Amino acid sequence: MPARGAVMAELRYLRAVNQALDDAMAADPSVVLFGEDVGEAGGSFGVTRGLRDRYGPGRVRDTPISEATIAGAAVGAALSGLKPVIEIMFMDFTTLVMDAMVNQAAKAHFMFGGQGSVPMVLRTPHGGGLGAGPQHSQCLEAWFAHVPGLKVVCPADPVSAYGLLRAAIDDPDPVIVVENKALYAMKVEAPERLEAIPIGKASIVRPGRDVSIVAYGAAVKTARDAAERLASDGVEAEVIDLRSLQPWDEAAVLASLSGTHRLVIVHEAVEAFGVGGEIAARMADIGFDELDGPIVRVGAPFMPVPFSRALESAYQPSVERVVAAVRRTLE
Amino acid sequence: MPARGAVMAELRYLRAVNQALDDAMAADPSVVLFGEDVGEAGGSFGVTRGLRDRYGPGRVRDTPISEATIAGAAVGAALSGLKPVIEIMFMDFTTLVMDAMVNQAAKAHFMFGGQGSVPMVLRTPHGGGLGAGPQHSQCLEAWFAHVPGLKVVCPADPVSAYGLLRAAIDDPDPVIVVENKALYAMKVEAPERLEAIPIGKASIVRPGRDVSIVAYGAAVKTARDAAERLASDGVEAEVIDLRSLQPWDEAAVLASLSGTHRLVIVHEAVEAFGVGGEIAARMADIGFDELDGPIVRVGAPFMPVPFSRALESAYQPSVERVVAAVRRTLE
Amino acid sequence: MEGVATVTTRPSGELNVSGAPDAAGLLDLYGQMVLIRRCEERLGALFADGEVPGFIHLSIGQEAVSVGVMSALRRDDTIASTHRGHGHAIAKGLPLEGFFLELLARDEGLCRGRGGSMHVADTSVGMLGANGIVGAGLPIALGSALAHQQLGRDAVAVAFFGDGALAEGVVHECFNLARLWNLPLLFVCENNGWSEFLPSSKQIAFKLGELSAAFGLPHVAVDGNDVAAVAAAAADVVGKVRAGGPAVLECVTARMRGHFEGDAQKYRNPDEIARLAERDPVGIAARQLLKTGIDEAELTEVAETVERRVEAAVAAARGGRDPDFEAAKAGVYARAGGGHG
Amino acid sequence: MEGVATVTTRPSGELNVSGAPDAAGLLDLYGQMVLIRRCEERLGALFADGEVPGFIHLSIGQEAVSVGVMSALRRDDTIASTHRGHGHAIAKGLPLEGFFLELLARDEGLCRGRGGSMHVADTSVGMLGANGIVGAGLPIALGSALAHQQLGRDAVAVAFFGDGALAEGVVHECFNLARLWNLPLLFVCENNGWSEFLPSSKQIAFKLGELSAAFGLPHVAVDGNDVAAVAAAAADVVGKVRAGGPAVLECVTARMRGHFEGDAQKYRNPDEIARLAERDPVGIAARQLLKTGIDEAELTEVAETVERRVEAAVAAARGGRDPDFEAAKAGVYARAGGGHG
Ligand SMILES: Cc1ncc(C[n+]2csc(CCOP(=O)(O)OP(=O)(O)O)c2C)c(N)n1
Ligand SMILES: Cc1ncc(C[n+]2csc(CCOP(=O)(O)OP(=O)(O)O)c2C)c(N)n1
Ligand SMILES: [Mg+2]
Ligand SMILES: [Mg+2]
Repeated sequence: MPARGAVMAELRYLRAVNQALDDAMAADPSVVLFGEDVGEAGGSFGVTRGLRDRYGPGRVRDTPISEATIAGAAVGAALSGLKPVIEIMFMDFTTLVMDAMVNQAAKAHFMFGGQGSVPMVLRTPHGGGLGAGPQHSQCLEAWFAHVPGLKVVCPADPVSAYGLLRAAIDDPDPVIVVENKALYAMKVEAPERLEAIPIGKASIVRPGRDVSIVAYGAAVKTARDAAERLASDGVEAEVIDLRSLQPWDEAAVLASLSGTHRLVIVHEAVEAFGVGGEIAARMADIGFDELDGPIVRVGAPFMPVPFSRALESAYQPSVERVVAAVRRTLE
Repeated sequence: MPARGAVMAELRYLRAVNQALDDAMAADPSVVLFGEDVGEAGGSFGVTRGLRDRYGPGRVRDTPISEATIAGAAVGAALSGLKPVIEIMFMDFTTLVMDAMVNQAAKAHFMFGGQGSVPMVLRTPHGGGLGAGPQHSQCLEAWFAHVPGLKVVCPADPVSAYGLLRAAIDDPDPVIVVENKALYAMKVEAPERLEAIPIGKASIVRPGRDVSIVAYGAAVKTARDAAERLASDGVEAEVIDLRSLQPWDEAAVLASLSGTHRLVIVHEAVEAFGVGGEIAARMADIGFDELDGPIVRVGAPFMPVPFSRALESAYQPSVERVVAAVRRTLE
Repeated sequence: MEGVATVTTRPSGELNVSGAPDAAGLLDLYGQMVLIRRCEERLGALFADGEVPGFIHLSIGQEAVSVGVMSALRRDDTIASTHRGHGHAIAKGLPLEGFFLELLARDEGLCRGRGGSMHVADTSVGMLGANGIVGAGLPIALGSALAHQQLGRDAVAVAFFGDGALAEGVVHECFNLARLWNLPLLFVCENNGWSEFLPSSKQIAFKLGELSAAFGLPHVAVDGNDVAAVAAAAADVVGKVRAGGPAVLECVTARMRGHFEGDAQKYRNPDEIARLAERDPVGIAARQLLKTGIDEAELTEVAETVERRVEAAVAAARGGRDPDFEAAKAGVYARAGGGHG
Repeated sequence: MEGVATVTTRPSGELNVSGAPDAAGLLDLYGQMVLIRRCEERLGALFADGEVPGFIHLSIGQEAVSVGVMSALRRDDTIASTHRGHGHAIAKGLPLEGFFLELLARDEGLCRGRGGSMHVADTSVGMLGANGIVGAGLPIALGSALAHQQLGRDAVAVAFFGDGALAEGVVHECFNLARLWNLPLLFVCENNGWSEFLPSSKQIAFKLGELSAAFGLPHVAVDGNDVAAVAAAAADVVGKVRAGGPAVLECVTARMRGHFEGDAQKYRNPDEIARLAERDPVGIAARQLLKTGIDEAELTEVAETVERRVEAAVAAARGGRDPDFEAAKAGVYARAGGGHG
């Protein structure tokens, strides 16, 4: 599907999400959006700007502050012929939609024995760096990745933001699209055309032979920066952007590990019981024979996201910590 | 604190939980219970039987079906001088208390800069084996273990059920006590006295030199049975009951691994992104030099808990699967 | 309160409700109630014998609600049900064999043995599932109503729930949103007086009629044990919902069995249990039919037909296969891909 | 509806409410409002200058609610607040320096720089926290009321929330449970007409008075921009709550600023914004005071005193330390132990 935005000189993450919604709505009248302030106001972060004017108040609906019902209604709507895309304003508020997503959306196709499916998308931004504090910064994607029946993607750049969202909307199953508040302003040179990106496929964003760094979301940039820093010391890191967390691209990680024999995993979420745990565990099993050093994870420490800038910057995974992790596994 | 039940000949899991509540309430008037049908009916599984009669309708309260408020009220009560112990009837329904537990209970002590704390306990049974189907069987403890500020324990036997619950009630922080429906009927010979068991300490339930099997909850029995089977083939497995999942006893697991150099992890929860992922990941880092074989996990496959007995018994981790996992890491 | 009506029907036993079905119609409704009753009695026995795994919540005593409401619905209307959903499922037209096959956890079951009693569904007749989570059906029905509205279908959605469910916040969220968006959504409360082991009066501090009024939702209360009354009220209110937006139908009924099978009901006053037979909706409808001139023989024939259908379904269910594990595992997603871990 | 009262006060500008504070009392309330106003104006400026991290929601225009309600509370009464909680915090008696230190993310702050604007708390004065989750304060206040009741204290708990929060199901759950358990809990709705960028009338299909009545909760509505009226109503209703159970106090007020600082309010009618000054609660109280014979000079003195206090607090806050990361990390649990991973 050709992108309207093909003539843009640059592409911002926020605009890419907006474009994906726009293109999906233009292509398929069953795509509808609803959420708090997504309509008249165009979204708290401005992601849905212009869509209500373009597609009308029936297809782009402002809801009251009723997250549980927003998500549950998406399940019912998806079972009844719509493709709802809902916005949960901050990922921290997904605490209020767990029943709808986990007990209903994730299970309907399976527990109804294959009858129907739930083609809904839940978009929500995670991540810190804005001083938003403990209830407006959390990265909770590991919860959803643990739930059979859900799919989870986490775009690290504008092109993925477009492509993964298009794929998510096209998908017959419920997909959580985890955006990142701090990335909304990120811009890249716009590609010729924007296309859907298959769910479940990672992308090697930098080739390298000495160590594999697996990352997703905002941590991809941290990993790339660390790789640059390491390169100046002669260490060539391969950086993999996972893009999808459930399913995740086990084959790509294993292939990279088979070339480098060292593995570092980076994400913004809390390290303990986070997404990196699964990747490490899997590689410590199926990739064990390839490993020449410990698998080192770099994630947030085991504490709530603190408010103060000083605390929050120490809290977030840094280039220094990634470099140190690589050095440790190379020792 | 001496147990009232010191004269019992045998101790059932369910009765041990009841006894722990009873003893805690007798010892401390600020301990209160509330939840759905915990009062007059004595709990859906009978755990709270007799307590309302003993401690009165003020301290043991029946609530309406309002899980979010039950948990949120526990936070407020805990901040105001009570030690509430709430029951969420099935762990699947904790989907409805995530905001209260994650955004409020877990963070209050930290985000208020150390003022006050939230000495509440959330008791809830997880686990399958009863044909209860996809919404009444889930093991969601990995979610809670990922949240800084929460503690999580999961007793595998009556003595732990008593001891961990007493410790949880005594603890100044919010603790999730994950019981197991299928274990409620389990009985052991009653010990001389029942005592609190420290949170964060594992227990070696069977010593061995060839492989470490780390398990928790109902999987401890599976692991023990597998160890017996392996022993008849000359393989001596050390079985570790984690008891606490957050914090978990990293030192004990590492010490065991340093003796056996092989690690298998077993739990009833879904394997992907489950508790075992964290343990494996951690050992693939700090225990890497000790490892002589892949870390193998045995958990539920990536599917909702199915209703049919045939499906559910294939779904649950079995002795055979644990034995096969051990053989694989010994290869 | 603008747009709010409260209708209460006469005490049961008289067939005098305006818009009520005629004798032939009533006989049909009666037959459906007998069918549900017999299915559930049979399930109770199969459960006691260990042939039905898990746990089951029977709707015995509440059949008039399912049958009466569903008599006002079309096939393309959708419903979201509860943990006590057998009656809704059967009345909405689920194939009986597929139903029993499911309850006996067979591969040929409606949900291929993956769901069971609390998850019976048949999307082809608009039955969007029983539900193991109290209150969770309401947003699903609301979303379905939204789809009807948005796609320009003149179908309605119906959310069934119990009186105990009124304590769940999501119910109130749905009342609000249904009103705001003027959705073709009927809320049907089966008020059986109980929420598990406690009278719901100890759990719910308000009257549904007053709550509905506050939300600006028309509220109709009906004797939920009088199928003719339920059918008449449903016909009226469903028509209004189809034309003009959400409403609440409160069916005052009685749970004749325990909360689940195996529940000894020690918490329940024996007098109350003894008096339940008087309110039995099947008996009430039978008496109404006899008064219209239908004779005992016809009722017996209904019972015999039902008996044959149910036994055939049970036999078929017993002959079903166990589901295959690998196939189940492959059926988590409509479109799989990648390694899910 | 038994036990339900609806009180509406006279239009603002007249000091004539029964039980209202006398002139000295009003001057005190006025001083507190000026203090909150000045603190928030100062915070707005500090925020614009990048000295306050994160985002802040000012309660400018709503000070009369905080001050009026808190004038009826004791130190041992507890409150749970919202994202728009500065006024509640200051009126409940938080130390001003600790407050500013927190907003500027200092280690000496009330929450040691871990929480910030949306999490300001001071358990020593019964302020159980602002809250970043809409509606989440209500169950916390309910639990606190439960503790008061169960421990035999005659304290009350107060839950503050906005009109937009009425869409959250948990609010309705709390109404129900407060009524059932007859808790000493006052629900205070700050009805400012907005929920972020939409009028709350587009989100809430009901009137709070009618909803309260359905729950059997006494409901008092008051002009929330008239501090004397709020104080009088609060004194009355808090007394009743302390003696006899839950109630709802609805304060009709106005948000004079954007939803958060930096919000350009393009969605808001310029006329509405222009007219806000007329309803300014500080101005209203000033006019009332002048009528009682208090002269301008006294008001100026109040302003000057406040100015000095606020500037001192700001200066102190600017002098604070950044919190230490390792100390913060060690402060996740009241009792740590084991390796948390
Ligand atoms: C969220 C949730 N909480 C609790 C339960 C356990 N539960 C199942 S049925 C029930 C009582 C429901 O009462 P009501 O809504 O009146 O339905 P009835 O059983 O009377 O048909 C409860 C508490 C549940 N299934 N889901
Ligand atoms: C659960 C949740 N959903 C959404 C938000 C985002 N949010 C913050 S304030 C607000 C509007 C609240 O309106 P109201 O309750 O009237 O309070 P007001 O801002 O007017 O003081 C919203 C939607 C949130 N913080 N928490
Ligand atoms: Mg009921
Ligand atoms: Mg508001």
